[in-house]
Amino acid sequence: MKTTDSIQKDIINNFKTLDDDFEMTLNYLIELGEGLDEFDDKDKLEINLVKGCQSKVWLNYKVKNDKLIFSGDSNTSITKGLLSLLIKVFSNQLPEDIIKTKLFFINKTGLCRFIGTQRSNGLESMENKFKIIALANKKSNE
Amino acid sequence: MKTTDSIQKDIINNFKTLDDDFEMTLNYLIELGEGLDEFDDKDKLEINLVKGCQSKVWLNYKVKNDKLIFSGDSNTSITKGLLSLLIKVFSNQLPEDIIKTKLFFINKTGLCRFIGTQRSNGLESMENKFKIIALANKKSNE
Amino acid sequence: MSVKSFNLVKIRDQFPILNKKINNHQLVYFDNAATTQKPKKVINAINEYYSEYNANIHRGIHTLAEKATIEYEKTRKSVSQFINSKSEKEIIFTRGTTEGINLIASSFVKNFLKKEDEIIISEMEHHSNIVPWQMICEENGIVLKTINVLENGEIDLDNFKELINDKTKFLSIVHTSNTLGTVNPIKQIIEICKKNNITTMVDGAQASAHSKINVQDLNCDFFVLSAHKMYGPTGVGIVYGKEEILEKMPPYMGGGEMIKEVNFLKTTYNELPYKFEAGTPNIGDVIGFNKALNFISDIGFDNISSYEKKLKDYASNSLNKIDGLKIIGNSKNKIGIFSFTLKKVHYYDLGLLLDSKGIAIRTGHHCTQPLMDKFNLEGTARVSLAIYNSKEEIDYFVEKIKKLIN
Amino acid sequence: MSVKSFNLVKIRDQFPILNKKINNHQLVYFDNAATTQKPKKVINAINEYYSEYNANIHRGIHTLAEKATIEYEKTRKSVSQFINSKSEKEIIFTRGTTEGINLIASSFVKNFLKKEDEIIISEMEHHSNIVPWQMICEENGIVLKTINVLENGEIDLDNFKELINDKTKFLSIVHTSNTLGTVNPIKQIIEICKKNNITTMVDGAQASAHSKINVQDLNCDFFVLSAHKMYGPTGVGIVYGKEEILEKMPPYMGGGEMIKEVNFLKTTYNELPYKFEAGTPNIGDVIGFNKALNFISDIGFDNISSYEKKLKDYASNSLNKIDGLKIIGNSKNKIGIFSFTLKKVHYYDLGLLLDSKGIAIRTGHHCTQPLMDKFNLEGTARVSLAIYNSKEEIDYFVEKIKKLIN
Ligand SMILES: Cc1ncc(COP(=O)(O)O)c(C=O)c1O
Ligand SMILES: Cc1ncc(COP(=O)(O)O)c(C=O)c1O
Repeated sequence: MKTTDSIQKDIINNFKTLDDDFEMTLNYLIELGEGLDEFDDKDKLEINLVKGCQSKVWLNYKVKNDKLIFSGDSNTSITKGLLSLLIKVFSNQLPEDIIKTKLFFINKTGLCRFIGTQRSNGLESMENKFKIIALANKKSNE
Repeated sequence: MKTTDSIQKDIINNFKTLDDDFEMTLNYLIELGEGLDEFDDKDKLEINLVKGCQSKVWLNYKVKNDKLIFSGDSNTSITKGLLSLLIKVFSNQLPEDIIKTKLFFINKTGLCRFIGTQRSNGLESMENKFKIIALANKKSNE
Repeated sequence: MSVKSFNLVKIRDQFPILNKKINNHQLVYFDNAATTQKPKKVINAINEYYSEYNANIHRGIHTLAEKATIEYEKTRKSVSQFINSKSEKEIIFTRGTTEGINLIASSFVKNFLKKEDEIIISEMEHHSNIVPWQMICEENGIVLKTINVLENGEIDLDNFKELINDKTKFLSIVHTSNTLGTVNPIKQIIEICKKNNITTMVDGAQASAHSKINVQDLNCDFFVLSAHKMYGPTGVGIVYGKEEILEKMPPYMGGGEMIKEVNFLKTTYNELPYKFEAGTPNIGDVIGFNKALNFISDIGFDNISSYEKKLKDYASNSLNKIDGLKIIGNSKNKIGIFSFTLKKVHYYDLGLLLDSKGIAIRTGHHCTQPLMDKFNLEGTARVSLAIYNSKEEIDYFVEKIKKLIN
Repeated sequence: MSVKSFNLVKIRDQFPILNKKINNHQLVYFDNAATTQKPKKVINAINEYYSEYNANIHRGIHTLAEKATIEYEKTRKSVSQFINSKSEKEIIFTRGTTEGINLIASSFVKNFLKKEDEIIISEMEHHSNIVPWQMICEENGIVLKTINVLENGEIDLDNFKELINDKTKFLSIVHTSNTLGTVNPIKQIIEICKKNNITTMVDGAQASAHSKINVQDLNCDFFVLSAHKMYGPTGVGIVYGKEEILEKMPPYMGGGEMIKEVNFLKTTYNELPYKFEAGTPNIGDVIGFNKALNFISDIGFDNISSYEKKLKDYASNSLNKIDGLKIIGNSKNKIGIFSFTLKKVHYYDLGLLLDSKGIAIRTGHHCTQPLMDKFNLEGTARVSLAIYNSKEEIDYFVEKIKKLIN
């Protein structure tokens, strides 16, 4: 299994081909979002919700061989694309690896543009949600 | 005796020769102030005082053949010059003529510059003082 | 029609930003309700102030201070003429509409209303015309009531009349809604208030650039506006208040400028309007604002109303033809502000996708959350037009939306 | 000395106004305590904002709004670094020092002090640091006390200590006096306050352009300043407050921006610093202010202090040689602000006469009437220096005064 850092590096490389073009980046994000596994509407619960400024994100998970498998959805296509990238980074990783991970791909892909400035920083809330889930599933004796 | 209007016109003509030169105007004003008759320090009473923004003006008067003869002083030389012009216009006039007079020479001599903007409008207070004195000395049966 | 002629090309030429490319497309700026763009003469006036006669005002006697004071006060005079106030003393400079409303809440309502008195606002208010009243009401035991908004986005006048009772002392209402575009029947509302001895405040933030405001004719007690929504700079607003009311109000803030004499035993306050202008004001932008008023007056409200109405009707027709597009706010009397939802596309996606084509619209709740709640929405996309917008821009916008949903 | 070099010609070149002729003479601008002049980069930044990316901030998602928000928030970051605050959340934008003091009076003092508590200020305060306290004290039965100023223009520290008692809860003091030039021993004063559980506010209006401010080192609870006295635009100021104190303070104004959710039943407020920034801020000028901070940082406070000290000493020597000239304020620790009287010439005449030679000084009470009363004066003439002033200008000024009195 790849580390979260190497997955991030892959993402950065993929985005390089977009040449910082705003429109292509958007369309690519939307495609990525469409590639996410179907999210069950009955899991769209308050406890799974992350509220951004203008969009909603639901995040759910299951545990498999001590690793966390995330699934998610959003009511906006672009945020869903962003979410899919976070799921790509964090899914199938051990809780302790998730907690340790520093997200660096956002700043290196021009994606900060879609996360918005300080005010609408839904990304931080999303990242926190992943890490809180990881914390809750960390082996307690560690 | 000249009318207040014709005195004002004389003043305007005198100032024309200064060509709107700031410094010459200032010096001329100061000279004019110096030409005022000595004002008795014991007449520097609260009731004779007009308070401007940064300067003080005292105004006194006597009545002679129904006409008002003004005398005045200021703690600043430039305001004293302005005062001397007002005295020139209003002195030796009948109260009713003073009340009727509209001051137009100020705007036509560039002197507004020395009276200051809205805030420090000491001129209005000075003019009012002259007119209040005139009102108080108007024949009551008129 | 006015004798002045209307020339869109000449108007657009005055706005440097309209030549900008955004994401490789010509900018189409449809976010005018948030803030309008600025004509060159406004930008130049600010530039000139700082390059040629910057100085602190009102107390200085040197030439720069004199010039700056004169120019600053000229704006006050222009505003007074622009909204037809009786006197320049009735014009107070603020940072914007929001500060203006807070000034009135804090200096008028707090001092002249008492416990259990009632204030009326409407469901369509901007947060800036809600929260100050909530704060002052909570602090002083005053009751806040809200007029219903009808399904078509108009104010419910019957409901308004029902709300009035002996305790109603103050009404604050938006002239033109920033979300719905609705132009409220302000004059009628104020007349009803006057009959019931209710003091009135009009939030003119969205109205002042689009129609002639005449405060004496409206007979409102207070009127507030923001320069930045009128082709002027950010950081400047106006409170208009009737002189006799402003006279009896205590100052809002304390500081330089607003005093006559300061003494540790007894401080006396300055006369109007300075009593309400504590501290060094935003001199440069106030001076710039004068040019924005000139810009509007040069075109003339006859021309503005007639052109903007045509543009609004055109946009309305075009939008209504789009499949699955629903306009929120269909008052007969409205300006070119269109909040809408699309069946297939979330407003947030729409905003970003249009941005990639150079089109700037606003998305979200537009600072009117209670109104969104009313219509059971989390937000909308909003197109808001101004004098420099064109039919071609609307066509381009509609074309892009159609592509997106197909 | 700093590694950065100091070049007066290059500095002066950045200020377009310094080339102006005033009444046929080269402008000599000695009214810097009222407001400083602005370097080209500040003027250009404002121009660029309005010409290239003007938009309302924080809620827009289109490119212009994004760019404007980023630039606006960059200024907050720069201010935070400039005064060394722990966090950017501690930086609140206001219109200026005056609004900042009113914010603190209204949001902190009003809510956390109670009847009979005491506030200490000093006799050398600017009206903006007197009147807000008078107003809040009168409204809430709080007692206002004032520290004596000594004959040489220094604060009377013994008197200060005597004023402190169990009821003393708040102190507000000027860092550097706008009339006397005195730099107060702020750190020492705050230390004494901390020992007595007194919350502290520093009026940094005159200090911030002339010496490095380090709020963590000072350990003050609040610090306020104005951009326009720091080579920045008018209409912008800062309140610094310790995060834990700002957190517990209620909002100052209500409106857009400062809310999280608005509801007619319950409105929740936004987090810091937005809780205190209601309504559309002065976006253009906040962005311009960043360049003023850059301007100062590029020169560096080492260079500034050392050059300004030389200039001040030179001016002090020159002035002291003038017959009948008396300087008010002779603290050992002072900056280049000289209030003075002349035996033979009234300050008002002096101001106008110097203006006729192109020299801009300020005359009057400088918004410190209680201080004037203390020294039995109605006003003074005041020369206040900034980084772009020169010895040659001082020579010219002294020459003109000498001519006048002879
Ligand atoms: C109707 C209305 N009222 C008030 C405001 C607040 O104006 P400002 O942010 O300029 O203070 C706005 C601005 O969005 C508005 O549209
Ligand atoms: C010491 C001091 N405090 C406060 C102020 C008020 O600042 P502003 O007018 O920018 O609000 C000034 C400005 O003159 C000042 O010098």
